[in-house]
Amino acid sequence: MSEDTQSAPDDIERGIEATLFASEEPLGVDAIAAHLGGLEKGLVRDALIALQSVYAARGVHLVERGKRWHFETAPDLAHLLRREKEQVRRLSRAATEVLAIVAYHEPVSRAEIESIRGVQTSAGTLDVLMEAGWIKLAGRREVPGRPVIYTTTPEFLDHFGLTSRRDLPGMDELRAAGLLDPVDEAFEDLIGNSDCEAASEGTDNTSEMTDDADATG
Amino acid sequence: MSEDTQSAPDDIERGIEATLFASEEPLGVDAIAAHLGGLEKGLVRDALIALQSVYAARGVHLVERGKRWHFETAPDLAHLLRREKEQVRRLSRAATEVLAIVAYHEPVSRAEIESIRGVQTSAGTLDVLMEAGWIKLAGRREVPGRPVIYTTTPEFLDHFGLTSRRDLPGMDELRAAGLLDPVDEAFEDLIGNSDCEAASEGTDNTSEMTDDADATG
Amino acid sequence: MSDNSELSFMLTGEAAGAREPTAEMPEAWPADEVATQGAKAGDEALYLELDGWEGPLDLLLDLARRQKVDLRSISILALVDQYLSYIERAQDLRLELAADYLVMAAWLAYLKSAMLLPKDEQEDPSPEELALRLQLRLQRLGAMREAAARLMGRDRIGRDIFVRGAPEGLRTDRKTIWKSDTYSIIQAYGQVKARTAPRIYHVSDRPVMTLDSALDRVSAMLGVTLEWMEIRDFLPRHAEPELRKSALASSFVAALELARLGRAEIAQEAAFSPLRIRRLKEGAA
Repeated sequence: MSEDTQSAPDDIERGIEATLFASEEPLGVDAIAAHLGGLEKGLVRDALIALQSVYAARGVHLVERGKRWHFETAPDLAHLLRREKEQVRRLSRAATEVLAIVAYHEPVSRAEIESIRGVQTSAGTLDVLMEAGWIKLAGRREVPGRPVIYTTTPEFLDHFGLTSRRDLPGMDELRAAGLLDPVDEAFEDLIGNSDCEAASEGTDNTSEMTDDADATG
Repeated sequence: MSEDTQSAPDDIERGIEATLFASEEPLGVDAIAAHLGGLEKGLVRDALIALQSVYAARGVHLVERGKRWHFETAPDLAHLLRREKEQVRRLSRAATEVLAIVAYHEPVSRAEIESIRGVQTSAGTLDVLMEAGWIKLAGRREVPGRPVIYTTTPEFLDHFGLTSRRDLPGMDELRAAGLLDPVDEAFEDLIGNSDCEAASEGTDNTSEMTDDADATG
Repeated sequence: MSDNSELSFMLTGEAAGAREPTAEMPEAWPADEVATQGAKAGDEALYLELDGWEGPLDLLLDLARRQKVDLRSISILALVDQYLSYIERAQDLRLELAADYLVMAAWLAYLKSAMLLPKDEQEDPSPEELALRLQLRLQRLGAMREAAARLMGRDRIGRDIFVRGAPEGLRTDRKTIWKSDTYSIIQAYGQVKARTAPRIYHVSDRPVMTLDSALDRVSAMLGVTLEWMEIRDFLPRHAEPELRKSALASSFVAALELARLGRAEIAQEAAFSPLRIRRLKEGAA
């Protein structure tokens, strides 16, 4: 096409359209003109403006950014580029225990959680709870080592239908409900599940369960 | 949908337009429908047809290749866009022939390919075509020896601008002329008797296409 | 197949001229280059590059094409002659030929002689049938070769047609919604507490009669009388049930031991009937 100044604007438009579409980067008027065989820049500019209005109502827009032109998804459709797919998963037993300990003892450090649980707690477990939005970092405790401490969040109360942490049953109520009886079954569950973690140390059968491996459990 | 690109496209069209523009690979109706939040497939199909006609006159076309859709530059603009450094894989003559045989006869076994070409096919030839993503293993034929069979891929149709295998150049003529039928079959048709099997035995090079006559798929 | 690339030689006086380029191939095939050079060199000289042919069938197809007629009306006899003369020349030049070229040559020579025989002397299968099969094969190969050329000549993505240069890409982020409930938390807390609560273990001192004391006791009691005694007579009276159980077991083992030593004998009328024991007099056994 190129030198033919008689060519209908439509042909120039088409050429520009294809060029910008196929280009790996935005192109300036000069680059477009050169690419189309030395087209007059005024023509290119006019065609770009015309194209821009052709595409204005469409799902794809022709836009100028810093004197360079390119096609992009219409701003109101940007959500189509990144879709979120939600997936509901049940909290693992390890995460549930940690959450319970934070809820009953907050603010609490990781070392304290571990000492209450009697097993090590993987960083992933706390991550999951923070990702769920149920616990949060709440500063550091002013003791040697200045450990990070955790507390529950308002979302936690929300999700579990609690007005405040005081709604959680106390030790006496737990005992009355039989929840403090040594639960062989629960213990065996723990042992049975723990072999999914390669890192179970020594003879400690109660070692941490991995969250990733067992989160749906 | 009228051909008038100025008329406001509906939301489905705009969504499909944006999705296909942004996608790194061609998308089928199912994938588009799923991406747009579980749209009814009929609606997607209708919108695709409408969009196709909107773009028919433009420098970018909407095309269907092997049941997957994508935008590409208009073929008549090839002269403007052709890149200096060839991005297209150069194929050996053997590879081109093998590719054509797979495309026109699929599914086809290696023995069938060799019987048409009259020469052994080096493993490298099939490898090159598989690496290019144009042919793939498609299981085994349930005949003695259970030979592996090959078919073309959607990427093959895509690369060569074919909507489906029916679009293969000369496909109808070749089929009508019986040139896709195995030699034995064509021979029997011509001779009109069935005791010709004996003819092909023991003599060698003119030997028959392999046992299965359904190579034309 | 014919991968002996040194097979490049010159044939003179080949009137048929240089090899035609196969169809309108848009791709430059390295294998064709020598043949193309041959064409440039003129009709007098032909560079025959066997490597340029993908086997004998390919060579035959090429020769058939030179008849410049539809493959359906080629002269098989002429074709056979051409092929044989190629092979002959190659052999005159003492070139090593791939085996399948020679096999094809032998077969074609056979076909030729059969075709020259009077009809009634022809064997079965008839040479016409064999020739027809050869022709059909050439047609099929020719068809595929043309199809390949047309395929390669199409507008191709990345060469003539382009897809979007910089697609934004579609991403699906998987977001996990975690689910739990209050009971799970309370139960888990109870379990943690129960699991980690200090425990006290009691080791109870259970009353037992050791084998040694049973042995002493049984032999002492047997010394009193020569009469049969039931085993329960040996057990301590008024003992609590647990001790009686232990005493019974130990006394039974003690009785077996004494019987083994020849100091006592054991009798039982029937299964589950009382077990009786008495002392054996010294030297009586």
